[in-house]
Amino acid sequence: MHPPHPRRTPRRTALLSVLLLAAVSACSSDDGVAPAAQAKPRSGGSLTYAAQQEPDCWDPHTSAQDVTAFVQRPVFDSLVYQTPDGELEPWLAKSWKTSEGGRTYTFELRDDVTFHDGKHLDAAAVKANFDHITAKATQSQYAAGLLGPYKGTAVKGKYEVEVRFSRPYAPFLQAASTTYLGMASPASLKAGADKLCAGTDSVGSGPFKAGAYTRGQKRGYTRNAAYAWAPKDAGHSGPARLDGFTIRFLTEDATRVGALTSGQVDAAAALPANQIAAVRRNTRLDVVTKDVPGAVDTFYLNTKSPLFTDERVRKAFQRSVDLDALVKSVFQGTGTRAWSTLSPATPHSYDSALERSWPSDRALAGRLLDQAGWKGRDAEGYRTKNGKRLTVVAPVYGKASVFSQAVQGDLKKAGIHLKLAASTDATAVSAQLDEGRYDVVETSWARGDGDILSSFFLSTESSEGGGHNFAKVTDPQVDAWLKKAQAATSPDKRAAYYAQVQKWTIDHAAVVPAYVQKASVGVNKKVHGLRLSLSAWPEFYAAWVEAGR
Amino acid sequence: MTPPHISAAVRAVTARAGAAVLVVWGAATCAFLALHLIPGDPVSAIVGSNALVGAEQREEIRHHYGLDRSPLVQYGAYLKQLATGELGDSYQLQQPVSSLLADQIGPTAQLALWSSLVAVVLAATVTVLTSGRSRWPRRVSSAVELLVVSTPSFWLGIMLLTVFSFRLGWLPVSDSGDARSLVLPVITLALPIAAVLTQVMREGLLGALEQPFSLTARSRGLAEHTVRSRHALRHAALPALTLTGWFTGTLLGGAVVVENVFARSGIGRITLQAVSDRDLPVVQGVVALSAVVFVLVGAVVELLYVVVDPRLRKGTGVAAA
Amino acid sequence: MSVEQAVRAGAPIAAVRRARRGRVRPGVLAAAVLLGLILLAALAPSLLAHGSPTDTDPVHALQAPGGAHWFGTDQLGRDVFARVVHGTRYSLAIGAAATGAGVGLAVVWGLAAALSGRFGDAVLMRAADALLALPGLLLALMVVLIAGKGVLGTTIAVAVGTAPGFARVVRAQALVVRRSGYVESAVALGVPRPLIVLRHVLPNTLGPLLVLATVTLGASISTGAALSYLGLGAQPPTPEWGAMLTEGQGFLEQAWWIALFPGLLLVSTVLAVTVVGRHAQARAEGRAAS
Amino acid sequence: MTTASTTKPLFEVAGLNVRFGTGPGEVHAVRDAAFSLDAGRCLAIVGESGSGKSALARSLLGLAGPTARVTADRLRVAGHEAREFGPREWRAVRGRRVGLVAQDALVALDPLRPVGKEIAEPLLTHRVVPRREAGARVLALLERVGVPEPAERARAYVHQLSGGLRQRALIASAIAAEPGVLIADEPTTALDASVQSRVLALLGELKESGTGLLLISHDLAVVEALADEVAVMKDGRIVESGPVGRVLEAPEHPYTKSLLAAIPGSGPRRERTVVAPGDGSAPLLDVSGVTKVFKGARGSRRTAVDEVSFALRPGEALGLVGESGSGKSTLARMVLGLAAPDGGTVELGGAPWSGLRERDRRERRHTVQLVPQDPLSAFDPRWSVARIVGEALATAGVARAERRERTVRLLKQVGLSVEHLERRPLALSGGQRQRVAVARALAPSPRLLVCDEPVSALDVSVQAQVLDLLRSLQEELGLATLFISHDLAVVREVCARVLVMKDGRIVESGPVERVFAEPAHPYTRALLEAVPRRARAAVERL
Repeated sequence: MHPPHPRRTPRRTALLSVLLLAAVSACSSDDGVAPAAQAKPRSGGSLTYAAQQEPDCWDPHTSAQDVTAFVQRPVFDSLVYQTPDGELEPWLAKSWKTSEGGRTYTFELRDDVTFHDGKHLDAAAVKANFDHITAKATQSQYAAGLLGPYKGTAVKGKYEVEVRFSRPYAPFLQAASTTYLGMASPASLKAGADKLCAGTDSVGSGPFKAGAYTRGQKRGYTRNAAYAWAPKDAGHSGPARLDGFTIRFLTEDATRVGALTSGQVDAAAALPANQIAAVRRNTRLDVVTKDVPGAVDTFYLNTKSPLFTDERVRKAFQRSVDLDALVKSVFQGTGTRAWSTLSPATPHSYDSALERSWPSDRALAGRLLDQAGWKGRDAEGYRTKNGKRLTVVAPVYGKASVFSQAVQGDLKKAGIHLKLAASTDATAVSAQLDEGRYDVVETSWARGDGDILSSFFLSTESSEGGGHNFAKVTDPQVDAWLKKAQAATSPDKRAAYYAQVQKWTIDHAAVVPAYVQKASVGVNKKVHGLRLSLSAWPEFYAAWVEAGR
Repeated sequence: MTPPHISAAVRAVTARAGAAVLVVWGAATCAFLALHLIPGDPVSAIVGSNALVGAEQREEIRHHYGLDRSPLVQYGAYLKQLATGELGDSYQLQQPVSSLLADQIGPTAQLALWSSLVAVVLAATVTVLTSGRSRWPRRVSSAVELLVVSTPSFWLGIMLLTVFSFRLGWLPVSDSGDARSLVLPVITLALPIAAVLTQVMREGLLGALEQPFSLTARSRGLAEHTVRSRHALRHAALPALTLTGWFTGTLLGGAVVVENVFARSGIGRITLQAVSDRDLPVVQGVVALSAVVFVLVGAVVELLYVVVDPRLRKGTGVAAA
Repeated sequence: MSVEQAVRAGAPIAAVRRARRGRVRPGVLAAAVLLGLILLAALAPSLLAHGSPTDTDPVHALQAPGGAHWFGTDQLGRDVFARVVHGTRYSLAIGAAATGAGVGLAVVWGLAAALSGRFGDAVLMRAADALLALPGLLLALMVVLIAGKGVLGTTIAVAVGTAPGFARVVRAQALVVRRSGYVESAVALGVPRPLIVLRHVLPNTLGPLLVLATVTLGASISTGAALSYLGLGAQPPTPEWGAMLTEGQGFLEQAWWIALFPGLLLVSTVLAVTVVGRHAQARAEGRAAS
Repeated sequence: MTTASTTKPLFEVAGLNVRFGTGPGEVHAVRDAAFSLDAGRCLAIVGESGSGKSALARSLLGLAGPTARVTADRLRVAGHEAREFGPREWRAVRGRRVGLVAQDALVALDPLRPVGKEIAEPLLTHRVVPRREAGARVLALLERVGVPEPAERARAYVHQLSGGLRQRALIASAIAAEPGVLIADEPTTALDASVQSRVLALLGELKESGTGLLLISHDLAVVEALADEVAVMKDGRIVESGPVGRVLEAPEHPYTKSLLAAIPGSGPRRERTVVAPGDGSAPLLDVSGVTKVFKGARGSRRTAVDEVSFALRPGEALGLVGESGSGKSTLARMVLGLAAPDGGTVELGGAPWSGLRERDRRERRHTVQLVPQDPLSAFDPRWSVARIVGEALATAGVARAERRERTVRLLKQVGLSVEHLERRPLALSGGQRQRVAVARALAPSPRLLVCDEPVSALDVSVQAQVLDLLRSLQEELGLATLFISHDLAVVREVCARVLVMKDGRIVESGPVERVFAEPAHPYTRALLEAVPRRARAAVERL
């Protein structure tokens, strides 16, 4: 047992030093601070992380919020681990094999895993978890969806479990690596929806146990000393290095960034674009960024809307916007321009050949619009066709983003009126989407697997059924590619199919990919080993803190 | 037959209690009507816009929360809930609203009480200091008061944070364990209230200084500042006490913004979240709670009013010559 | 007429002395000029600012105040000066319209309560209490969700927020006027009741409330800004001051001018309106030392 | 500070000037005043409102007010030259050397603090007694000024005491720190006649025991009862001064003479053409068995008017006399139809008047009109005289074209002129305002005029003019008048018959001369007894 030193002292000394530093840096230039010697990783100490959003419900099996998956990752392990660069490797499941053409998955579990309540992880526990997720009473808003055509789980042996699906379901392994399908102690599953949602009964097998939680304020985590089943590439093995850590919920940007720069927190999530440069300039801080996998921020053009049935108008819209300039100025140089619906960070699916293949060309756009009959110009300079102005209706949930407003301004120069119809009434917006009363939808969707393309372009994934096919692509060729990709076992074959889908959507101007979503976390230099997972959320397991600073 | 003044006192108390119940009922009904008038289907508010939930599961949720019943039936159930204090479950947080409010009322009450205290003490001191003979302190103070009243509170909060917490680092942002994190939010909430209170109290105090009893006090050899603090200040309190309705409303309303800016937990923050998520049970719970608080504070202040002004005391009819 | 006589005649010393000091002071003049400018900006913004408030120019985003752009440019390269000037109309609309509607509703409400019998008075006042019991901002949030976001929603929300408090003040003042000597004399003369209300009760009730209305105007603009901060006020790209404050607040470190100038305009408008309002009331009170 | 030696004068003032404000708005309130006051003596300063007597009194305490500028050749207060006094010296004098007794204790004592504490304040401020003994000393002081059960009264608040008790408590607070001299500014004006005499007796006792008394008053009767010397002030200047006997009996200055002549009841009694009550015509006003009960705090009930009956013939002038709280004003409001009686009926011009709906009563409202006590509150502050009288004419059905001409005629009838037309009530003097009130009352050419204390708010000289106006209008227009007042002398001037009211009941009624000469009811006798000697002397001389 290492010497019992009160947990508060490092924090207080840190605070004092920070005060001195803050006072010094406040008035003098930043060069006064000598770079710390390259310290060795050590165990002990704690850190405070400022998150932008607080989950409404803490139960990963029911909540649809991605922040829930992030805050519960340290507590719940999963059968499979997905490395930051997308590879899947064993975790609680030592090995797995698929059979019956990808309809059945058989997992070989580790035998040394215990939950925080001392219970043992075995096949029955895995079955209990999956059955709980798909049970009607649980009213799961997302996890059940991830299990797709789930038929049931069979216990084959004490540590052997078989998961069956009604049709081949390739994305299951990637889904099984998320916190949504994380393994909770079967006893805790009976605690009832309100306790699980309140985050008071989160009992998993992860490297950290759930500590004290004050809603609206902060959530504490303490080290699980018995932890010995970390995945190979987790960057550390055995119990976590930190004694514990605290996540504080600071929703107001200015407050969160200020807390980081004044040293009151050791790391802060979601730095606004204009603050990144300032945080980088601060010698005591660093900025860790990572592209978010899945579907980038893209304009999906409704190929069935009266305006956009004409492919020439769609192409003109696609080529009118000078996206390079907009992305550079709105995100002040920290943004990455996107050329395909998929983010480069999506493993085995991104088609880099599309880059620079459709640069903005206002002259071409002009000619196409003339051919399509949009020759006239009204008082404000918008193009008209027999009196009617060229208006593109874009429904927006909540507030129109700064980027959307920039695109609106740029399109005006090309004579196209982008009408941003903002509303906080979720129902009205979803009704508008379901009934197709729109020309374009700008959205993005984080997902660690190329299969996200299916939910955007598979003809059956209509908006009413909860799918995302806003472009209303109903092309048998595209459907075929997507189904084959779902069934394909080898990653390369899947990548080839996905590449064809991406090229089709660009060539037919069904989409205008804009920028890659980026997660940027500000970190105090005394914190090391805090790396961003594939879905660009920080992993605390391998993190450690320099003593004394 | 009970002596007249006892039955009258009882009648007065029951009348006030009746009025209080009426106010709480009125506020709750307003909230119920308002939330039901809001266009859109509450189920999609519960589910949120990015969930993968099929149609029949939506029906499941609608039935679970009883949203499929006629509005009148829902209203009846809602009033019964209100009466029994069992406020149902929050849609978003899937927790009983009563327990949710119970553990969130602590920080808000702490913030509200400290802010009220600071506002009243600040207003009284500034009033006494600026109602002296020379005119310029009064001019400067009223300019500052106007400035504070017309600055939106979120701006004030962020300014204070940027200077005292981030630049100078004297005060932490929001660490409920650390009392110092209470200083900035209290100042942000208390300043606008103190500004208005000072204007009203100073008007009252200057008026009192011109009353004949101030002249008598001076004729007894009292120094001007003693006349102000011992006699006039109490008279200045009377008009301030009439502002209770506005005072409590501003306190609760202000808490919403301050808790958001300073990332403090509390009722304000939940209210804002609940209204934008159309979380009916939580909003109705908060409304009932604030109505009760409003009525309680009103009763307390009415008592205070009688303590300060003996002329209103019941048992003080005119004694015979 | 000597101070002594005025005192003897019952006029409170304060009112008489204040009337005597009624000549226009420099502060009031400055406030009046500023108010004039603001009204001009609201009615004909293009006179003062030639650029368009909504044209984006991302390449020249976040430029400091200088020759080309007096108030600098915002994160989308829009001219802050043009936006502030064109924004006057929206902020004033929220402030003036909300106060007007709020005060109008309050006068009807307060007068009805003061002039009707005990039962009517009790019901109306309890209704006012019920609305007052809802925290101002919560009421505003709900109204905005019903009436919809943007300038209209905010205006109604702020009006509904101010009306109950104001109604109580109107009622109190109306009760004082109703019991006054001149109303009783009018009854003795045989003047019909509606005429008494129109000629005596209404004007004497509204007079003293003039200053309170100006202070409410200040508070209304400020509440409108708070609503924008919570994302419920005017929607982008509308150049309303509150919305600009919210957007600009994110850039405080590096582009202070985006938030500073709308904030400055907001505060100085409120100051100007309150100073002019106070002066008007002091003058009215001096003349009619009721 | 040596205690005041008996020989040196308490006040020695010469060339005293007090000015308020600056530039065109400057008011020169006191001009070159000179006087002196010795211990055990009383100097009275007499003058009408606006004469500057209050400003003079306050300047002796350095309390003339922030905008006042006080200059003097000599200003010796309690043996020290006050011209060089700084705030500290003034504070040492106030309360300890010079005490102040204001007009109305209800507002001159802090209503939010117990009376005992108010009296103790000067004791503690000047450390006359250690804090422990202050309580006992307060009780002794209350006893000294004749307040029964001092312990209970000390705990009470000022609004809980009756008029007389409050004024005695105020005097107790003024003499607490044993000042050598008392300045009494209209000490008994706010009191009823009966209570007034007892408080004056108390002030007399204090004078006998050696305290100097500077009495400020507009009421010559009060001056006569207390003063040794008297100084008459007009427009800031002392126009006449000397021993009280000489000045009141043989006044030299014309202003003093006019003041004395204006005292009601003092002049020769003018004959009134009394309309024979029994001339058989139906009574214009018939009040029978009228009762009015007010529900007080905590369910207590107070009977303000108890079974009152009387009749009023057309053209008759009936007086209604009683002290404050006797119910006379409530009765007047019932006659005017502004308050509904709980019992009994009021008939006007032979038809029922009380118990009607306001709409039915409205057409006959022109028959009875009111002349109020305080005209300032009876006029809409924002209206001009023309509009005030115009409204009355309009309601009486006078066409718009004639209205202006009729208004001017009415103004002339009450002694005003065209130049008052556009003025606002505040810009008129007390007397002028009362004349406008009469003009408004005459507009609907009523048959009955109800005057509720029409002159009690006015100065003596102005009172006389308004009473003359009312009397001449009665005779000219054959108006019936119900004249309500607490002042018997005033009633005697104007009325032929009088009713005396006490606690809501009429205790005596009859022709004025008979009631004045041989009052039957003991209460009427007490009222008459309290009328200051000057008025009574005139009656005896009859």
